[in-house]
Amino acid sequence: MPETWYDPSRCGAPLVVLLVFCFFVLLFINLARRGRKLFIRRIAGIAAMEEAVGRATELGRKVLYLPGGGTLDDIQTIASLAVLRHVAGLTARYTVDLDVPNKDPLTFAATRDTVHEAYLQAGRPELFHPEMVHYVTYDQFAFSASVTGLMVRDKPAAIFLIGAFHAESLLMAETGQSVGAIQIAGTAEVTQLPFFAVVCDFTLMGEELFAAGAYLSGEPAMVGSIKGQDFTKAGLILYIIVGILLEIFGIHWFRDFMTIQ
Amino acid sequence: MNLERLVQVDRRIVYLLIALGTLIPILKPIGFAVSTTPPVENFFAKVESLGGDDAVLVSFDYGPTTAPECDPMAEAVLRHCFTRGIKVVVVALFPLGGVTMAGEALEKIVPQYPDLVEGEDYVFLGYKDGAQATMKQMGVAFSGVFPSDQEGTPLDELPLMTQVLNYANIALVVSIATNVIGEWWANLVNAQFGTPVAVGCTAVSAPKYYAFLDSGQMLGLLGGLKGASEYEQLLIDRYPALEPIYSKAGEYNAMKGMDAQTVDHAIIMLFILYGNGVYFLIRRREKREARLEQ
Amino acid sequence: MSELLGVWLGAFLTLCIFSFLYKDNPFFRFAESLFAGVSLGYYIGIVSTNTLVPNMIRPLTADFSGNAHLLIPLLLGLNLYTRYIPRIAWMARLSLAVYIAYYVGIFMVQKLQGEVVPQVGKTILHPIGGNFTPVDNLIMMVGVLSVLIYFYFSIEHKRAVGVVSRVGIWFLMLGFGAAFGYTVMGRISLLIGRMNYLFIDVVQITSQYL
Amino acid sequence: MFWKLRLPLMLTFIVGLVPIVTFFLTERVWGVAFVRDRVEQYMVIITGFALLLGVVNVVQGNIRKIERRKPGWPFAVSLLLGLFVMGAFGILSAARVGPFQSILTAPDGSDTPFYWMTRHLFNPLQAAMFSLLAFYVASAAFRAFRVRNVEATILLTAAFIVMLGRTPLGEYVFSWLPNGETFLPWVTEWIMAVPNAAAQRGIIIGAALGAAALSLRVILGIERSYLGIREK
Repeated sequence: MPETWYDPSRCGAPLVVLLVFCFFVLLFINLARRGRKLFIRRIAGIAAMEEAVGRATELGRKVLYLPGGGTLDDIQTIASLAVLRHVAGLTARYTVDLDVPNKDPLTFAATRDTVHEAYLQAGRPELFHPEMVHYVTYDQFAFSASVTGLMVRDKPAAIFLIGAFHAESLLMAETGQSVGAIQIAGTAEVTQLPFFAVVCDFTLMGEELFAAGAYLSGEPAMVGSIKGQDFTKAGLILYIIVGILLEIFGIHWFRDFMTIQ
Repeated sequence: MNLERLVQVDRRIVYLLIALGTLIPILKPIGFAVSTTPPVENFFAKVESLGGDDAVLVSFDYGPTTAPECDPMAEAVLRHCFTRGIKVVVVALFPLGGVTMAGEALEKIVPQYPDLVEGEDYVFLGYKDGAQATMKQMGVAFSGVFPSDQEGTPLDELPLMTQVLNYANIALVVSIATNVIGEWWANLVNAQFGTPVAVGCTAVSAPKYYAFLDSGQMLGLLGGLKGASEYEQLLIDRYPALEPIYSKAGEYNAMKGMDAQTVDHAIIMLFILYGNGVYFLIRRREKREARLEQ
Repeated sequence: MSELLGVWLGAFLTLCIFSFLYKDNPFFRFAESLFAGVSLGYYIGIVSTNTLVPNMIRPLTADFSGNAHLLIPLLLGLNLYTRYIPRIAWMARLSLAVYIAYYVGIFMVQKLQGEVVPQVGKTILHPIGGNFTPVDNLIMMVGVLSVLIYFYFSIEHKRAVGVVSRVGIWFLMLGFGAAFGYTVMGRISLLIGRMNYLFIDVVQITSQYL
Repeated sequence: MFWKLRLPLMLTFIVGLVPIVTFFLTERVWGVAFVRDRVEQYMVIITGFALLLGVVNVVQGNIRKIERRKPGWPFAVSLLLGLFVMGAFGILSAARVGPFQSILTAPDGSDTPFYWMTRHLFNPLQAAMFSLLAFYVASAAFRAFRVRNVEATILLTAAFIVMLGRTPLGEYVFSWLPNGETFLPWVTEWIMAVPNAAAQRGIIIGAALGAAALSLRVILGIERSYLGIREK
């Protein structure tokens, strides 16, 4: 049995960061709901999404949306669902065909509901058909084989690779490039970002992926949460700078507080 | 001349060159000179300092997916030990095929040393789940984790294992690892039991392992094919009798793999240079045309 | 004999996959569809052997009352299938909600404790010092801070912020380029492995049977 | 409205708070041990059930393809064949029927049918697909690494140095300098350990904050795309 009812190694810096973070996020959500205008700069990859769907309409080819190779317990997959909702809304409005192959079965359940709802909300429920969202297989490379096969046969005009990707990232992105699709990628996997950045037309990197859904929704509460996150980041930047200055004078408090034993 | 056409090389030409650049060096070795680096030299020197009274624990902590990088390391270390008459205890802690890798390596190396007696000169204890817990238990007694060897012979019937009871009787732990298991040997076994640890790992995970090398928790490191080829080179230089094994056709080793790596890297870099050369010409022509229009 | 057959089967399928590099063709399509089917079957085997049987079925059949709490995941799991019954299809959402909420909660604290705190702590260094050159720490700080500012959403990338975020992009590009170059070696090793399989292993195993 | 909207959102809020609160507590507090030992196990079982959702969809989709003789329908046959044979072997192995004693080797060391299929079909296909990356990494590098602007040049230069520094070629290039053989490998390690690590750290801190913000939105019920729930 541990000695205390709380875990001392976790109640230091992690708890403080959590509380500060929650404070800022809740504060700005509140401000936004009360009608305060909050500025968020334009993010290139997000702005390009409509353009990509528009191009698919012109060419009369489909839009392929890959919610990543992660499972539903990966937060990147949840971020991807928020983006999918927007993309499905666009394909409904532009009446262009959408295809969403899935690797994780739980994600499959969620993507189907998400797409269906987006079509309902866009007022085009008749355009939704369940085969748009289908399951392939749970294996990373079998999934890549099927998806790359799909790409060369269907030649989609726009490909979205949004979510958690692993080694398969380049297999898909390079094949997508070879069929001439506009590719918009988004992931927080640091090891795969280089491949997306090199091959795809636009890449939402790390934080941008998580903010994308909120940004696209335009809902005040969502935008407020991005603002709160930004303020926490500003606080951390300040913390680092002060910490470094103190280091120069041989004072290690700031560093030690953020060092987990 | 149409420069744009020159830069749009069919990607299948790139593919073909890469395929040939990989295949030809494996079948017909080129033999680029290999220069050795301190992490590998220290590893080699440690094994070189051991002899017939010492026992080395070789742990197979990788699976088939990284075999091209890891197999040569395991084989070179086993050859080195057997050549010097060092006793070897083989275990596998990697769940996805570690035991297969160990079995195949022994099947390949042991026949090259006809005097070896299983149970006296080497033992193969097999695979055990739960890497960290297993490592700790082996520090108490091997028999606690592995009551018998891979073939089911109880440990007390194996002469070698009556002398090697736990890490106290092990002169060196060698882990050939694909991910975190190699780290645990360093920060758990070396830290808690003081047993010297040397690791061979894939190129992708090498940067992570350098930290353990710096902190002294590992005495040596083989990073990817390059590290493996260095070890092979040191082995051949010290024991020229092994040279025929390494130059034999139809057998894979790290030096051949490294030849393929070097050729493929060169192909990619030449393509990059070529692409940029043509791109530069296009840019120059565009600038000239722009000037003429003014 | 089954080994010989197996190795040749594996070699044939490998070539089917490689044929995709030339162009899409029926051989690749065959391998691809077989792969999709077999892999799904593989996970049926893995999930039932490693998860459902040992974690649920065996405990429940061996000692039902002692393991009755396992009915919770059993019901949540079965509840996923209510989606096929239109009248109560909404119930499936409850299982998804529980599943996602639990992991989202875990993520929130793990990200802050496991990533933000230690990474910030490691960045607070004396500017002079490093393992390679005396300015490593300084470069590290400039890199981390400029990348953080590049991702800052509340300010346009103009003037001073524009300059700093430009430096951030340079760091990102340097990192991406290096990581790309670094990975090449590992990827070529995979191809070496396949070439070995096709041209060395297959030949050796075949010759054992001749 | 309550059943379809409020209830899932309330559940999300309550369940989402559980791991956050228990994270800071020890097993002395009632319920913490239960959460740590059991809930994770429950989640794994739920994913186990979910696989069948996918299987049902694949079977339906492919049978439809065969019935309607859609283009490429023979490949749907090979897919289903692979799925049924391997899936049946898998279920029989879980139940330990006859020769299907395990998903690995039988007690005598020979392959069980499931393992034979794994070794000779599944593994070679996986490895072949994975190794295609060697080709793609080359073609992507050739096409994308151009000196277009400052950013692209930095990208290219870093990649080029690292590629050179990882092979014996890198040692030859500077071998005319004293200790020149180690120069490029040293530069490579430096790029990986300093600027690359700095970039990664920046991305990680930012992404972690972004992920935490998204988590909070989900717990508060602001973000609900994943449930396919219409906004009010």
